[in-house]
Amino acid sequence: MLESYLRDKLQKKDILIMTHIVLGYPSLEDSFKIIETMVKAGVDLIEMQVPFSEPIADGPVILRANQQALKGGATVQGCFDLAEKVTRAFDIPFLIMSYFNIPYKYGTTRFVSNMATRNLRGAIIPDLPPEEGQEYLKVMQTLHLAPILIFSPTTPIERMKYLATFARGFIYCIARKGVTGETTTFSEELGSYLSQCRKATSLPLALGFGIKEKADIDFLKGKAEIAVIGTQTIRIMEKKGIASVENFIRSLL
Amino acid sequence: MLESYLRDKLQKKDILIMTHIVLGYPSLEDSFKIIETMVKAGVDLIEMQVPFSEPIADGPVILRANQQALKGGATVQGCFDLAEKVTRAFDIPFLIMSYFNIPYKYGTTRFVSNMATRNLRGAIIPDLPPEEGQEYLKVMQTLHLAPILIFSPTTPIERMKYLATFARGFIYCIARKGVTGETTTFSEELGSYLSQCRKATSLPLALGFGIKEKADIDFLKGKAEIAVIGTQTIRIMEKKGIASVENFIRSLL
Amino acid sequence: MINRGYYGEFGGAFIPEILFSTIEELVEAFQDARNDPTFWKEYTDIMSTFSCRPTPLTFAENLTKHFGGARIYIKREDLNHTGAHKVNNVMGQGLLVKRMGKSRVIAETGAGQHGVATATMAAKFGFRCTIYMGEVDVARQRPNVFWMERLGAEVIPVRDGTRILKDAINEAFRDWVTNMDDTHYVLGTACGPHPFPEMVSYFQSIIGKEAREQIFEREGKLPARVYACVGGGSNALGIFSGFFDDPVQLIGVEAGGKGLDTSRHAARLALNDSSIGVAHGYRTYFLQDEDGQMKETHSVAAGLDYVGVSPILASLRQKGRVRFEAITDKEVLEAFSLTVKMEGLVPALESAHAFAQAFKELPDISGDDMILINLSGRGDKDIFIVADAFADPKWQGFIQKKAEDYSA
Amino acid sequence: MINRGYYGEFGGAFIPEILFSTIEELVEAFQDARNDPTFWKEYTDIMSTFSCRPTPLTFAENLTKHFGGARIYIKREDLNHTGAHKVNNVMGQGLLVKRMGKSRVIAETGAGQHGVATATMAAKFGFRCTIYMGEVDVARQRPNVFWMERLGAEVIPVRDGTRILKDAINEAFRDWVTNMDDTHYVLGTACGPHPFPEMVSYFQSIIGKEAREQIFEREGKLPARVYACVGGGSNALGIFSGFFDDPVQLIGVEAGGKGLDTSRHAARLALNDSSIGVAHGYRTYFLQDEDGQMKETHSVAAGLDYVGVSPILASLRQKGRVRFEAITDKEVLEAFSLTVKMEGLVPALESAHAFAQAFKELPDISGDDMILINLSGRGDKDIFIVADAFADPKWQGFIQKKAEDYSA
Ligand SMILES: Cc1ncc(COP(=O)(O)O)c(C=O)c1O
Ligand SMILES: Cc1ncc(COP(=O)(O)O)c(C=O)c1O
Repeated sequence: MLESYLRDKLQKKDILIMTHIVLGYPSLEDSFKIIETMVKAGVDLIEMQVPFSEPIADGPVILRANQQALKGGATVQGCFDLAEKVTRAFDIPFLIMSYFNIPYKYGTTRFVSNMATRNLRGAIIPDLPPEEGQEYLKVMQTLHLAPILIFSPTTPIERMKYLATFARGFIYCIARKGVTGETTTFSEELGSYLSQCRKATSLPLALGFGIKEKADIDFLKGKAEIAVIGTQTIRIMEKKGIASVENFIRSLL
Repeated sequence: MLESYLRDKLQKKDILIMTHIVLGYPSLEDSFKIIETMVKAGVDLIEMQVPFSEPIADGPVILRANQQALKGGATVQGCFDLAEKVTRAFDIPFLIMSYFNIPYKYGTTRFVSNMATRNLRGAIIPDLPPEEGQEYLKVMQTLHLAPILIFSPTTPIERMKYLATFARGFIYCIARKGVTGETTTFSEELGSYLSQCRKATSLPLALGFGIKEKADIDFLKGKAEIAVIGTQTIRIMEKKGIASVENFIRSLL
Repeated sequence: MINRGYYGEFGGAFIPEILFSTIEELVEAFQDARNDPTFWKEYTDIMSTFSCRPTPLTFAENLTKHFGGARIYIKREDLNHTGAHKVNNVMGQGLLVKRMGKSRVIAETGAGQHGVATATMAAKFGFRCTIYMGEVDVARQRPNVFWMERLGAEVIPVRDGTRILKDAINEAFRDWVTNMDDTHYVLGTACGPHPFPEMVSYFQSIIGKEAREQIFEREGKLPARVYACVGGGSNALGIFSGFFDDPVQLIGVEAGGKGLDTSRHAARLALNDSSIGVAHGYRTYFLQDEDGQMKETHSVAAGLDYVGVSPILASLRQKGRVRFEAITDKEVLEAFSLTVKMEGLVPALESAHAFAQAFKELPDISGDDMILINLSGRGDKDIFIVADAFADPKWQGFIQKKAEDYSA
Repeated sequence: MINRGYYGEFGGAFIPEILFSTIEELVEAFQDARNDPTFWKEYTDIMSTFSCRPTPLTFAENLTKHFGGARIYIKREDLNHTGAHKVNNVMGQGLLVKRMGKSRVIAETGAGQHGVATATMAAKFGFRCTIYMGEVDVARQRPNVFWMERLGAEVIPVRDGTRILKDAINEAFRDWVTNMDDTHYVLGTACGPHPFPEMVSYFQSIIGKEAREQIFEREGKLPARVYACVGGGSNALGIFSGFFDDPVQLIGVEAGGKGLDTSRHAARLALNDSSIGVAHGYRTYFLQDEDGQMKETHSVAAGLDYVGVSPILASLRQKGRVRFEAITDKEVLEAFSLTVKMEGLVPALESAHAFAQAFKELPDISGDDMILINLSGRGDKDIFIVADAFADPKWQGFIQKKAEDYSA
């Protein structure tokens, strides 16, 4: 199970690194290469976004990556095929990230089964509150996959506790209001938000949205178990090429 | 008095010719020349239009002549000066034609006195029904000038009779509905309209609007005493120059 | 023509003899209608089903706070079908046309509002329709021309004279003296020969009737002052007429154009630049030279740049019952912007003159009082003018892109 | 979120967790308002003083004669302030914003009508305002953009995705998840997460309430059929809701675009080209591919080319209570021209879809019956599109001349 994998890892490391990638951006082949680079650089887990035409919670960088991937011909089937390839090739956990319409249209149960078959370990679906996701949560549980739920700074503690009852693997805590890719201030406020999250769940906490450099990650040590690197990798890759992703990630560790 | 002059003339001629001219078009000097030409050609009386910016009853040809005259700097004073010159130079009756704002703004009484001083014999003011023109009619009478009133094909016989009580000199019968310069059909209908006019007044009848050629004038003989040539002279002049006006008028006689 | 339609020394019917019977027929039809107890009901019925009468009265809360004095109420003629008070007049005349059994209507138009209203009325009543419009106005009010044509009207650009409203009036008269048998001339404002000033004011009086009732119901008292812009005078007379017998100041606001010290304005009653004359069928104050030739006028608002003005207003000025003021183009645009931003109302540039004058006077009016402004029409039609006044680069880019597409 | 806003299998609230409290606050504010007996009165008061509610019901006498059958009545939402039914929704939401104590509003807009309405409401209530609008729509609806800016709103062209309405919705959500503390998202139609479909329909139900009463008063019976165009579904739900419990056929008319056999349309409920999906916060029929990616849509009417549709309508289709049809661009322009010429009404191209479908069905409807068409907005805003559709050379000349002036 995902949570025990993370706990194991955390025996050896202060904080784990989860990176994010949009499948098919710039192309499915490149996605494989980027993942390879990331694994080599030492990331602990990777969330792979299946591109969607309406990525409501993503900022401009990831939004455009979604669009480019779709323009380039990325399909759900293509993403599954790639997922299968990477889970075979690399020995870290991979998660799917997507908006609900992708599994819904595919057939939620069929989608989740497919994830299981391909050895994916969990999924993040930012527009699916548990109230709407009963079928999804049920199959995820049956197939021992981790539904990663989200806490935000506006989530009341009662709701955090409620969400935690459905969550498996870890909790994805978003660092601030807004969408992906904007600047986050790593301040005391963030610290107290995380300790609030801690009170609501015994699962490991991942913090995402706006992590850019080592200092950010150092700040998080002791406050969260996982640092999520999203937009920044895409920016680096766009500016300096796929190869440079490795150095960037190493610089964070 | 105008009427007796006309009656005299009519002893010798079947029908008299009245021509029309816009003072100041193309220039006051040219106006003098045109009048000279007309007199030489044998016209019996001339109506001289003092240009106005809003010539509501005139068609496009005379309308533009009004505008050009004003653009060329024609003023009421300039028109009076020219009028004085022509009444001195030529021995036929001259009338003023204008819209009411011209005398009104000048001062109706003062305007009429000025006409008298300059030996003008009457005036045609197409937008001044007798109901509105009491002051004007009174001074005209006092100074023995002829207010020329207008009959139209839509004027009921009672109204013709009413108008005739104010008219002096002759009655200006307009040939048809519409404005100056359009085509008139010289038909039986026109004949019966004129005999209707005849029943309403003992004054000589002038017929205007649309007379273009000798045939029109021949048609009018015995039905009206005066044929009014308006737009057609301006057209001829514009096409072939001032000198050609003489030939045109001679062709009508 | 027993009653020749005089208001003091102003008014009358200075018409070519050929129109005598036509005008008499109209006078009669109007009198008959007026005396017919069902007619006003027929009129208000069509105005409340085809247009949205009674038009609302809006309290301008933000402007009131902004100026910190008298409460500002706005009569919403902009909500009328076709976007201005003009429809009140044309629908009334349309009913008369039906009574007279005529089948064609003609009209002059300046801003294009009256043209659109007439074309609309003609479509509704099934009349043929020709609209005369000065070439200058055609150029600056093309959207209105476009809609008139879609409504089935023939729009004839008038290329003579100064090529604006007054020339369109002349041209309409020329059509009328030709086609009066089947044609009615739908004059657009309270000007022209009798019975037009009286008749147009009669139909527009619906504004004042409603406004007086509405404001009294809302506030239990009457406004201290009522403001309306004055082109020909119809919207002003419409709203003022509700308050003639009341202790209410009435203020007519004319176009000050480029400035009152220039000749580029259209202030006939607010200044002494005009004089009494006779044109377009009636006697009133005109902007004319010493010879009686009409002058060129100017206003950023195409509907206000007429050389004459309603004889009824001329008389009301003489009696001291209505005060007249003038507002410059520049002041108008400021008042326009303020009104749009603060109240979410987009006044026609014509109407914005009334707002500008009211804003000027507010400091002198007691905070216990109310004022009423007539919002005679909406400003959508003025987009090309407003965009130019604000030199909006995005608008210009849009137009240039469109032009390129058309050239391709 | 006890009641999650489901209509059959459609609706729900598929929102990022960060909006949970915001949506809850909105649900509560809406429920409170709805249960407050003074609220509906406050709402109708502002609608009858700021806009002109009740909007009239017009009998289309000429069209009725032309088709020679059922009597045609038209509900005149075009006479609303800002020119469409959109104002009903925004003023209602504006009152809720005041209740919630927020100071900023955002909105998406397609045709620009909802953007203008929201900017107007913001000006009236003193809120800051940002409008998201697809770049394609900015280009084709520039006049509306111009007015939004004059009204003080910031208009942000959305350059991502297909650059039309749906992308503007996404962008508005992105703003909202950032600024929800002081910001309310004024969704423009009966779509999106709960409580928007219910709330927007609630405010728009004023159309149907009035229309039912008016037509009954006029004719003593109810219409046989009611027609409304369907973009997101708000005007349709607004008028339909007045007749849900009556034996009245309800017909929603979608955009058939370039033709139903092409992919260039926006018919989600009239055809089988759509399938159920989840996006923009709710579950409904979307025009999407097998992977669930949203397709490009097309309509000559910018307000109808949305990929989704109200979950309430999706459910009403399933229940068989509302029938859906689609009208092509070409058919729309014909119906538009006919309506303008015969009735003097200028429908928005959106609304003209409803007219076109009604005209098609009239031969099948008994002459003893009546039909009711919702004229959701006026067509002035569509001048650039209509002029192009008719390839009007004078309009093109005018634009080219303007462009030259700008280049000089
Ligand atoms: C909106 C509007 N207001 C006012 C006027 C001025 O006319 P009047 O003075 O007759 O009301 C016009 C004329 O076109 C107009 O369009
Ligand atoms: C005039 C008009 N009608 C209809 C619509 C479609 O929206 P809805 O289906 O929500 O009424 C729009 C949208 O912009 C519109 O502007």
